[in-house]
Amino acid sequence: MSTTPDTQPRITSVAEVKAALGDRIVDSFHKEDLWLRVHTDAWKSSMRTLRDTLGFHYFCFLSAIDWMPSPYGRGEDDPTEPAPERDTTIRQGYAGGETRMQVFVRVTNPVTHVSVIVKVDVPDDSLAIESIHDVYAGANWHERETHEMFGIKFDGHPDLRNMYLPIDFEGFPLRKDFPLLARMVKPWPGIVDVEPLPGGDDNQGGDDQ
Amino acid sequence: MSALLAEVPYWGQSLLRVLGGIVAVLLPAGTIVYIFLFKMMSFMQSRLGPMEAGPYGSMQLFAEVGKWLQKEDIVPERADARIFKMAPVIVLLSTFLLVAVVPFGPDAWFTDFETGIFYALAVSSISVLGILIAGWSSANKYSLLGGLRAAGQLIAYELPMVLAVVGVVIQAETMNLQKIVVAQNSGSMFGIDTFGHPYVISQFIGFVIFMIAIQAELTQAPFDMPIAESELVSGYMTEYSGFRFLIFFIGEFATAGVFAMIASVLFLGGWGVPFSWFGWTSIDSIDNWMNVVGPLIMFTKMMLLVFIIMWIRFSYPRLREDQLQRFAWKGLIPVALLNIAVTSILKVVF
Amino acid sequence: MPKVPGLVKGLGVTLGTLFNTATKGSNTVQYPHEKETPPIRSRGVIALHQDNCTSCMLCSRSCPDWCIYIEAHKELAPPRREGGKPRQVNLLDRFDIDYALCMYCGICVEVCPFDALFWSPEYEYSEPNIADLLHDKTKLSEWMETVPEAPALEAGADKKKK
Amino acid sequence: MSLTDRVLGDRQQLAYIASQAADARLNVELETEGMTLNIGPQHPATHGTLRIIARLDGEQVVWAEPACGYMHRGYEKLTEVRTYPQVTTLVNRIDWLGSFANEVPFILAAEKLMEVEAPPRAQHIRTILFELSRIANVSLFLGDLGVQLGAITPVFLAFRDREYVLNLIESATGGRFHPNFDRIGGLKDDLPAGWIDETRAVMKKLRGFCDQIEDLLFGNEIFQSRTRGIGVIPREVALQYGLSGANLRASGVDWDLRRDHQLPMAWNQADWKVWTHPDGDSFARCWIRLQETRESTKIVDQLLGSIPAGPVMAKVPKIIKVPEGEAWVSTENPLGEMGYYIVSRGDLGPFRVKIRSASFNNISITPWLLRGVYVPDIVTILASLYFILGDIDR
Repeated sequence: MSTTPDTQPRITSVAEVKAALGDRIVDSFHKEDLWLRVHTDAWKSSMRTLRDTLGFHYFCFLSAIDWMPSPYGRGEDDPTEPAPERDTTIRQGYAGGETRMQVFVRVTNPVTHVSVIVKVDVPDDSLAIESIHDVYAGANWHERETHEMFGIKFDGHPDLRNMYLPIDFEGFPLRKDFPLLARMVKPWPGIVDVEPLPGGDDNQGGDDQ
Repeated sequence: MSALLAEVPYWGQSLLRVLGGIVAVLLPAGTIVYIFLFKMMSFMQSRLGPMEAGPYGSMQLFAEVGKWLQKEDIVPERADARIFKMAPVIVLLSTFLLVAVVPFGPDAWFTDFETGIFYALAVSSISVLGILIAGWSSANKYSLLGGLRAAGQLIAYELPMVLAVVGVVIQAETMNLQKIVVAQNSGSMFGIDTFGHPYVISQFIGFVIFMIAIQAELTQAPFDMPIAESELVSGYMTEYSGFRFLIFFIGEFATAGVFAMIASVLFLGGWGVPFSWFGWTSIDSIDNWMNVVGPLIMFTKMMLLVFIIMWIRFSYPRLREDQLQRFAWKGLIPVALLNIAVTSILKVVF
Repeated sequence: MPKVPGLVKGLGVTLGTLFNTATKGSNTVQYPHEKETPPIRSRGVIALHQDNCTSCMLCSRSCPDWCIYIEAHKELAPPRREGGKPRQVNLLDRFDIDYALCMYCGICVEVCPFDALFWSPEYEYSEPNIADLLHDKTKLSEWMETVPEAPALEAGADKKKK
Repeated sequence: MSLTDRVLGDRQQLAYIASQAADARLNVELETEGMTLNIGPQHPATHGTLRIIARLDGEQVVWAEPACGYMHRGYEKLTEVRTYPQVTTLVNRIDWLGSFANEVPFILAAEKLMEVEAPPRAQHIRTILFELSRIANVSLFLGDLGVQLGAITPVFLAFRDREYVLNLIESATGGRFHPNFDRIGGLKDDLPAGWIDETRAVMKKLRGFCDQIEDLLFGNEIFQSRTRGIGVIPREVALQYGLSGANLRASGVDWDLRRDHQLPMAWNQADWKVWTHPDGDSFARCWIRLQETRESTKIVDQLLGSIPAGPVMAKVPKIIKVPEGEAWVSTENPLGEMGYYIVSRGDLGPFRVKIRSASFNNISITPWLLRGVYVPDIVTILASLYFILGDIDR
């Protein structure tokens, strides 16, 4: 049996992480995992502290969230009807937030297996934050991907070329207001398509199933 | 063959020789492809191989040839068209030139060069030219890399091959392939002449070096980095299609056959059986039926050697370019030189 | 025992396989001549039991690929009990599955509340023309013949499950 | 960094500088220039459509840059328009060789948000199927490795024995490659009768296969000379790039999420070993995978004997709405750490899913790793890093 319980260090380290980052943390949330939100200005320095002081050497991923709900829903609207009103108020998740876009990253301490998810607000006007590719080398590609998918700029990143999409692609596919064409080109076959009885008799008769 | 064909006019002799040469090249090539490439490889990989064309897929090769002949002969736009088209022919040509000196029986031979083995080693390097031309003229980076690798490799392995042969030549005291065969079959080991004296025993190191060098000359795994389908996508052959690819393909296996023949002549006693079995004393006293049985014996020995070549090919991964060169220059060549030295000393002593 | 060089061992493996194939036969199946039977649960093709379908659209809605097309009209059917009111039933006009789009997830079969859709392990229905992969209700009903019984479950399984 | 790491790092640095200098010198003297070699998108070594742009000086790589995206399917966007049950069938196709393993972390993350847990029997069967898909995936790697290095036979042996595993997966789930068998709260169905005995027999065959591959490939001196010391990734670099799975363990990091995470799965009920290797080279990576395949067969064997009786489905509503919240679950997939970050808004479908696939991180190290190596080593390194294109591009 080679199981090492890891619940223990997870809990003890929360205080440690918070202490090390100090007032760079705006908000935090703890439920099995630890979510932190740091100041945009302190983004890179917090990551550096996490790596150097707290030993979070393992870079798991970096990505972003667009907190604005999609105006298109799941693309299941009847094209003949007017589009339904959808609530598009921005509501952030764990550890709060102030902007529509948030970048989040997950790093792990490979010795204690403690992980944190660090979120940072991306200013709505500039849509740019510092690049952390020189803190975590693996962030290089993740930032490229995030740039391509969300249009978030990473200052100091050496090479923000597109990874997936053609060079001349317009738009940022993972933003919620980017329509998913596959769901636009044809109507949803699930729209009820049962012709009523010629007489318009709508009572359900003996249909006892 | 000269004795058999004494009454045939010269043009007839030449025609028969050409036909014989084609048979001697294509028949082993076809057999090797079917038995080893189609069937043995499949069986080693726990599958059956081609089964549809003919009984047990025996006509598969004809189907393949038909397919290749139908295909378009594509020449890349930026290729050097004339020499691009020439390259496969040069490769196959060297095989045909090579088979010319191989003896198949006491009288069944095409030409009887006094310096047969010297000639064979010389013409075998013509194929390098063909491969280099193919790699260069394809105007493809993979082909170029493949061609250059092939050139480096073939030249590097020519040397150990030559040096391995030198040992045989010293022992047989001749460069004539026919006489080498006779010397092996009429010789004796430690006074026992039941087995003749195949040089595979006294020249075992030479034999191993020769087989390794053949493996490399044929660019078979583990020496197949000029072709290297998983990195160079068939190297110098990448741009070839249709019947030009077919020629390369035939050339590959025909050369395997011919090299195996030469190896069996040099080390396994060629077409012969130990002369003591039938009480023959010299090449002139051999019965005429050996001209029919001899080629069959030769063919069997060739198949045995090709089996080893192919077995290794299907089992081993490939070496890297620099490892291969290091192996040739630092491993094979010193050993071959040492082998020559020891052989010549022993030759003088005994 | 001295260590056998890896090069020799490798040759042994290939030669061993050669003999195994020659004596015990190969692991390949000569497909058009002999066929393997796919497992019972194999998701080959979806069969439609038309009588059970009430065109409730559940399958069509839960299809991630939007590849099920259903059209129906309402009709009056004779009452189930003597003297009852005539029933109003949905009659299928169209039930198409586009196998060019389908990704064989089986969600439609699972959500169907009336047991109208079944998996059949049949797999030989490739078409030279992609449009022919749109199977209509007649074709889907024909697959019903090939639907096998559900397999027995392994020991310890909860018997209550259907 | 330890001493050896620094030496190897220097070796690469020197090779890089040397190649740069050679390039410059040649440019001046012979007016030649280096060559840019496009490896891929269609190339046998990339098993998929990865393109590597390599700048060569002779046969030495001056720099190399992978260009991916030829298989980008936009799964993160697609999940946003799908319901939770529909997502599982989608994520099957991320790493298509070990597809069942892709479903598990997603389902676990959704279960975490819903605060349900699969019954023990379902957990056991999940773990068994998870390990079977690991075997199916890695056994193909072991064969494919041979092809990349020029040995043609191993891949056929791998296909032969993987077939048994795929048959098992198919007879249990109905899908060979895309099982879609995992459900929030358990499994779609129980195992068919006779499956356990069949699995035991297959596991025995698989162990035989591992021995065969070890004899045919790993013990081969040529193979060793091709892989040892090639593409060395020091521990620190591996962590920084977020390498995971066998690639990370080959660099000496004792890290296996099956052991280190407390997940509602049955791994901790079996006795098995996490293999690590100190070398960090291509051979280490391949060797770790071979050992892991053996460990997996052991895990399966042990778990087969201890499947508890009971239902395979917890009580979950018929229409699944996942409560609002965020959850991250990752598991040790055949390729490495695969995780899903699910943001839910209490809807039928997820609000945002971040798919952290192992290959994306694993391949992001290549620009660093390929500097100064030779062309044949590109193939070795790519093969030993083991990526699946669907897993890079998602």
